[in-house]
Amino acid sequence: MTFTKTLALTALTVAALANINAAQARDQIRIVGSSTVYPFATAVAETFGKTTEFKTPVIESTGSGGGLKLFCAGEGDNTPDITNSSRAIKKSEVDRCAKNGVKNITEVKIGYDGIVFANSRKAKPMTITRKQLFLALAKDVPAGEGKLVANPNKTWKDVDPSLPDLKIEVLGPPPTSGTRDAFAELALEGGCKKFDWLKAMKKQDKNKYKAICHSIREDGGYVEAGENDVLIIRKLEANPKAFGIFGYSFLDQNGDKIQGNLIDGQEPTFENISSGAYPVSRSLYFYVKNAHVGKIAGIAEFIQEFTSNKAWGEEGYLADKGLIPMPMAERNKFSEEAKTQTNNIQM
Amino acid sequence: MTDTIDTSLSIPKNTSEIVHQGLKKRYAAEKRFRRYGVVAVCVALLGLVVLFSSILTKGYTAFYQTNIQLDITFDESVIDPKGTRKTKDLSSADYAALLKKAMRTQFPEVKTRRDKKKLYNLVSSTAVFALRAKTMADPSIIGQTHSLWLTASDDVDMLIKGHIPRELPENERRISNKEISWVDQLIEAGSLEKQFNRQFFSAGDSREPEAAGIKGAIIGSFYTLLVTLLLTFPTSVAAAIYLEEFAPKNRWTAMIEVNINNLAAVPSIVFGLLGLAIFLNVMHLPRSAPIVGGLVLALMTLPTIIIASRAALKSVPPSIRAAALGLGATRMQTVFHHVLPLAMPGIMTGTIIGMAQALGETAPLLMIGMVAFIVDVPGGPTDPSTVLPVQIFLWADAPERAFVERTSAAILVLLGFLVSMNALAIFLRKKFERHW
Amino acid sequence: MNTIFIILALVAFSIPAIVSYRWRHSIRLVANPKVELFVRVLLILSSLIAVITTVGIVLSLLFESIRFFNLVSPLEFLTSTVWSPQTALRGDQVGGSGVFGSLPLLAGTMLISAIAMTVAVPVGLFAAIYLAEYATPRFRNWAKPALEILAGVPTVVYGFFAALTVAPILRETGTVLGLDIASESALAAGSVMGIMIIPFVSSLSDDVIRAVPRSLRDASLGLGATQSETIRQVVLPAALPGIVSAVLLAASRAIGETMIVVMAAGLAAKLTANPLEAVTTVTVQIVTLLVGDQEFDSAKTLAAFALGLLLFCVTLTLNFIAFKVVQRYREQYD
Amino acid sequence: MLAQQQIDPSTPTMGQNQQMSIHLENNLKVKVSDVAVYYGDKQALFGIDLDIYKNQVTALIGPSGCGKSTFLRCINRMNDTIESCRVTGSIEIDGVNISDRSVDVVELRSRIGIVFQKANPFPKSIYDNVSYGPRIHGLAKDRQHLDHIVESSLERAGLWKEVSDRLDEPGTGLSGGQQQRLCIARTIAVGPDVILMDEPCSALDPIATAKIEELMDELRQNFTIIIVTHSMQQAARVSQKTAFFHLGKLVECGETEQIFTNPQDSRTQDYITGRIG
Repeated sequence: MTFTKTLALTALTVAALANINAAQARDQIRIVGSSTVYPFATAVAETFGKTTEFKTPVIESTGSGGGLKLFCAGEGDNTPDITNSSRAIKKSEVDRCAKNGVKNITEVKIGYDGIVFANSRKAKPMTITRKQLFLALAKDVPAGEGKLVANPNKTWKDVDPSLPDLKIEVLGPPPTSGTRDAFAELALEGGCKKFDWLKAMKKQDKNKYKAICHSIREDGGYVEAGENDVLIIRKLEANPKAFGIFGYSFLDQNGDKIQGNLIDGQEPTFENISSGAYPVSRSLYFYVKNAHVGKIAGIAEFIQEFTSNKAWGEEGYLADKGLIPMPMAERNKFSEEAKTQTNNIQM
Repeated sequence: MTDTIDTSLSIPKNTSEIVHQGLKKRYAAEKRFRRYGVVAVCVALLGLVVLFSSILTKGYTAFYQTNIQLDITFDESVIDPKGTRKTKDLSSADYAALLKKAMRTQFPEVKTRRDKKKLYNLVSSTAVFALRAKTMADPSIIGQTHSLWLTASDDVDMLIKGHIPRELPENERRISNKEISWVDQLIEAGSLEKQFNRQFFSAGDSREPEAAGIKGAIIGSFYTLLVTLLLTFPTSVAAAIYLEEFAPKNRWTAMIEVNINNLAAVPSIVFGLLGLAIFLNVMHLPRSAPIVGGLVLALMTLPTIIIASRAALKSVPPSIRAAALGLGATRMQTVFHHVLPLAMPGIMTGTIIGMAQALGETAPLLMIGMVAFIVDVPGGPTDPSTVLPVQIFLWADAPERAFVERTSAAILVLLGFLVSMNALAIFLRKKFERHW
Repeated sequence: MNTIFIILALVAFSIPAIVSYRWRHSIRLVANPKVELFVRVLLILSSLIAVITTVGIVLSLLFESIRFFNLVSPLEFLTSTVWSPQTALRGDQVGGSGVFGSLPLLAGTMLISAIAMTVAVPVGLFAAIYLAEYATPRFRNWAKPALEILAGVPTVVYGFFAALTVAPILRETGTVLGLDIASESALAAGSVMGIMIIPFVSSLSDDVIRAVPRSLRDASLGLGATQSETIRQVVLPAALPGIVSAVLLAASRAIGETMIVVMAAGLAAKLTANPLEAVTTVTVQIVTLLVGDQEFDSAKTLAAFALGLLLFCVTLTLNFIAFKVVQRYREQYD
Repeated sequence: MLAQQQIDPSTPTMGQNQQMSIHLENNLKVKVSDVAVYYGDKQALFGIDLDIYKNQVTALIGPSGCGKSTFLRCINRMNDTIESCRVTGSIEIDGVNISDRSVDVVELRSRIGIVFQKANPFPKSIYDNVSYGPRIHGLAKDRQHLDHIVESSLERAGLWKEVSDRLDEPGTGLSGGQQQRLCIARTIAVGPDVILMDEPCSALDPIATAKIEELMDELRQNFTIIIVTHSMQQAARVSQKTAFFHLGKLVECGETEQIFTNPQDSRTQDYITGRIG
């Protein structure tokens, strides 16, 4: 009867619907990770998509920490193939990956990024040292030998009389961000080390040393402005009294609105960062899940595009986006290792 | 009789006088009150006007794009030195070299490396893709010289459109004096023009604002709404029919009703949380896919359409039901043969309005990963894609100045869709409006 | 699988055509009890979907929230005045202490909603009064849909408008007046949100004002009251329950609104009543906690669900009250 | 529009009326000449001429839809509230043409009260219902005075005894007849000269009707009353003058007794004998 037919048809459609979930292999690369690497990765992805027969990779900006978390959740279609990171993968993350069955990861370093301490062009530039930054932004600051107090500094002048009498208001990324990690490591720890007793502590109690040197104040002087660096720039533009912490590429893109301040006497310029003179600069990476190479179409070709000279070279389009290229020799090394997937992270 | 009234209980005797004295004040109050009303309506309408005009003035320029005309020589020695004409070779050829050469020919006086780099940057970095596509489509072009209009870079575009004022000091402007002089030369030669921005409607997202388009987002929105419609329309009409025509009036149906009303007022982001927790984390449906977005939006629009459908069913007079039942039709037949067809226009109107609401929704889709950078136009509801409002959200956050204009233009397109959907709903209502 | 879907879609869309064709051309429309039963069951199931959705929402929120409350005490969540979700994400990372007090978020939400309501309630109410009582039918027919457009504009558009147009204007004005207005001030987000919810107040109020029986107006006018006296002393008190519920619904809309605040409000949780400062809201935090880091095990992401639950409860309560008020109002006039 | 026209101080107000409670047949209160009413393009009333005298009850009768309610509503310009309604001709009250734009409706309505067909107490307490008029017009000097006004109005409307102990209860809680008397009390409280009644008993049972009719007779001492009724018996019982309307025209007007016993027009005859209606 018609009714039975209808029923059968319904059953069929339901079965078909259920089938949708039984996924075929993905034909599109999925990338997650750092918001600092995001502009570079998207630029490569777009070029890759438009100049090859492969689909354009899908990229989500999740922050380095979030990206590595998703990346290390396991292998398979529902996990990303590549994660961008604005810092090297940490031991704990490697362990987590291994625990979830992600045992084979290739690390590719793509270049450098300086972390700038910037403010609005409408305001006066400020010259600052890493030690001053530490004193202004750390959660606890040393008060004499071996003693710590909760950061009492309210204005820059409190930190150092040579600095202006302005409320300390620094907009920076949250702890999920690689930029934040790098800033803590390079700038704060750099300043922290200037205190001899703290430097000495490093050898005795590394964890405590890190806890002191990397903790950022939570009493309002440091404002977590989210992963979105663009937002920080907009806020700085609007509030000339505030300072912001973000990657050099954003300074490069917005040089008409904001200015990078000198840290330890060094100006955040392309040349200074590239040469290593600017103290707060870091390497940028992406990580590839080796097990996905060959399964998901185009990963090898994508890596090749990323590591080609027309992308990450001195004249490449990534340099236009603000990436600071590695020297030729280093580029060749990473490019080769990426191709052969030999730069595996030790599990 | 008069003496039965207690004279100490006075009724106003000189009403007229007192009223007359108070009139001026009362009319002043009346006028004031009325003025508040006028002001309120004006404020609300002003809000509307300011909103629309600010977006319109920011966005209309995006429908035009600055293009540069260049004489490109498709030099065989550059593109296909081996002369194979094979797709593989053509695919990976250095088309940028063609462009650079054309630029150098146009501006022979530019010599230094730095200046040359700046010069090349006048044309969008995506123009290369256009040259590649052209060559791949018709390899016979190799060896010929063609005068082509190529997309200018966003900085040039912004300069031409006046978003980068020429009066700014050079160090505060993203485009140098030298570059401006080249642009002026091009304008003089008639090879720099604002033309209709076809790419905006035919391309997917891009990192380069001048190449970014909304096609991917529109198709993504289309698939998402398709999924929403397929899921929500039958279920909500069925639910409305049950509740309005069949359900006994008891505590259970009352609970369902209260439930539907409450669901209609649940913040949309909560539906996003539901989608994340259940569709992604429990059911493992693909991230960033219209199918998940559609599911979430279907649940969200369900109450809207149920409520509208019930109202439409309710408006069918009982006499129609009585007539059918009187002829011996079953209740089911009565409903499906008579009541439902008559209620259909109302249901359609409600559905369109619900769909319009779903089209503009952003927050729940952020929760299910539809905020990725997706260039390719999705081919179906399981491909990763974004939707128009999320694309707007993404562009609103992009650093490039030119994206402000694109964002506004995308908003205009979105509003265009919404207005036409609502106009359709009004049209349907007007056309099929029945007075019983 | 996309092809399967498209075929399914085509089938689904052709069903009504097939059915109506059959209905028009077949000569027998005899009822089939089996079909009727089947259809009836389908209808009942459909009406249960709304209930299932609600249960799904509650369960998914509750389930994750319980896991969150295993890590963070509910007492802290509800009473602590500090919101600083900086728990370390990895063992070797030194994050902040991670304090999850929802009060500053609620306070921020309330501040922005209050600003929105200060804009929307007077404007919406007076607009409703004007349209219902004073305006000519022609103006009304034109202005009411125009106002309703405001409710149909996607919130992401308002967010863009607030962040790029209103906030800078406010800031500039502040500078001229010598006020320090944050670029993510609660005022910018709140006032734009206020514009958005004007029609929620005005449309519903307009309906209830018009539902006040004409006889009451006649009675008052017949006594010599002016129109505004009639409105203030007779019409509005009679319509009050409806207006109250309109306002409550608008408030619940404001509290649950996400995109405007995500784009125009701040991220720093602050306990302040100063509308010129930047505050953050519950919805902003949900988005920030979830967009970017979707793993399901840290207190941070779980906190988003706890916040979602909180939001759900608050709006549900408001809706429930509004619903009850309207119900009593209906009883009075039906 | 503010009333520019000065109220003639010689205008007899309530108090004076009370003093001269003697019937003066030639004491003309309302003079209606050539009034026509249009609703949009449709004409509802045609050239009405009618004189209404003080301290009398004038009944307007006629079949439904004949325009008697429309006419009644012209007298205190309630028709102003209907968008499409247009009134021509003149209605003079105490010699002043109230259709004149310079006449203020608020002031006019404070002098010409109206009671509607269906009792329409405000959803407020009994006290608030009665005190509403005096309060908006600012008639009471103080709280005590207001209490007095309320009490005496309720007293006059014959409701005081029934409600004196529950003034705080909502007026909507009273029975139909009580509600209508409350509305009358509300109207009296302003202290008008003329009370218009638009089929005040049509929704009431015979006992309540009887009470209101009794009340009207009492009120006649102090007010000029114009009542629209569809009941000829009622008109015969309560009124001194009767006007018969038919199809928007005033057919005949005269002493009630004369109209009912010796109508001049055949249509009146037909109506009172039940042949049309």
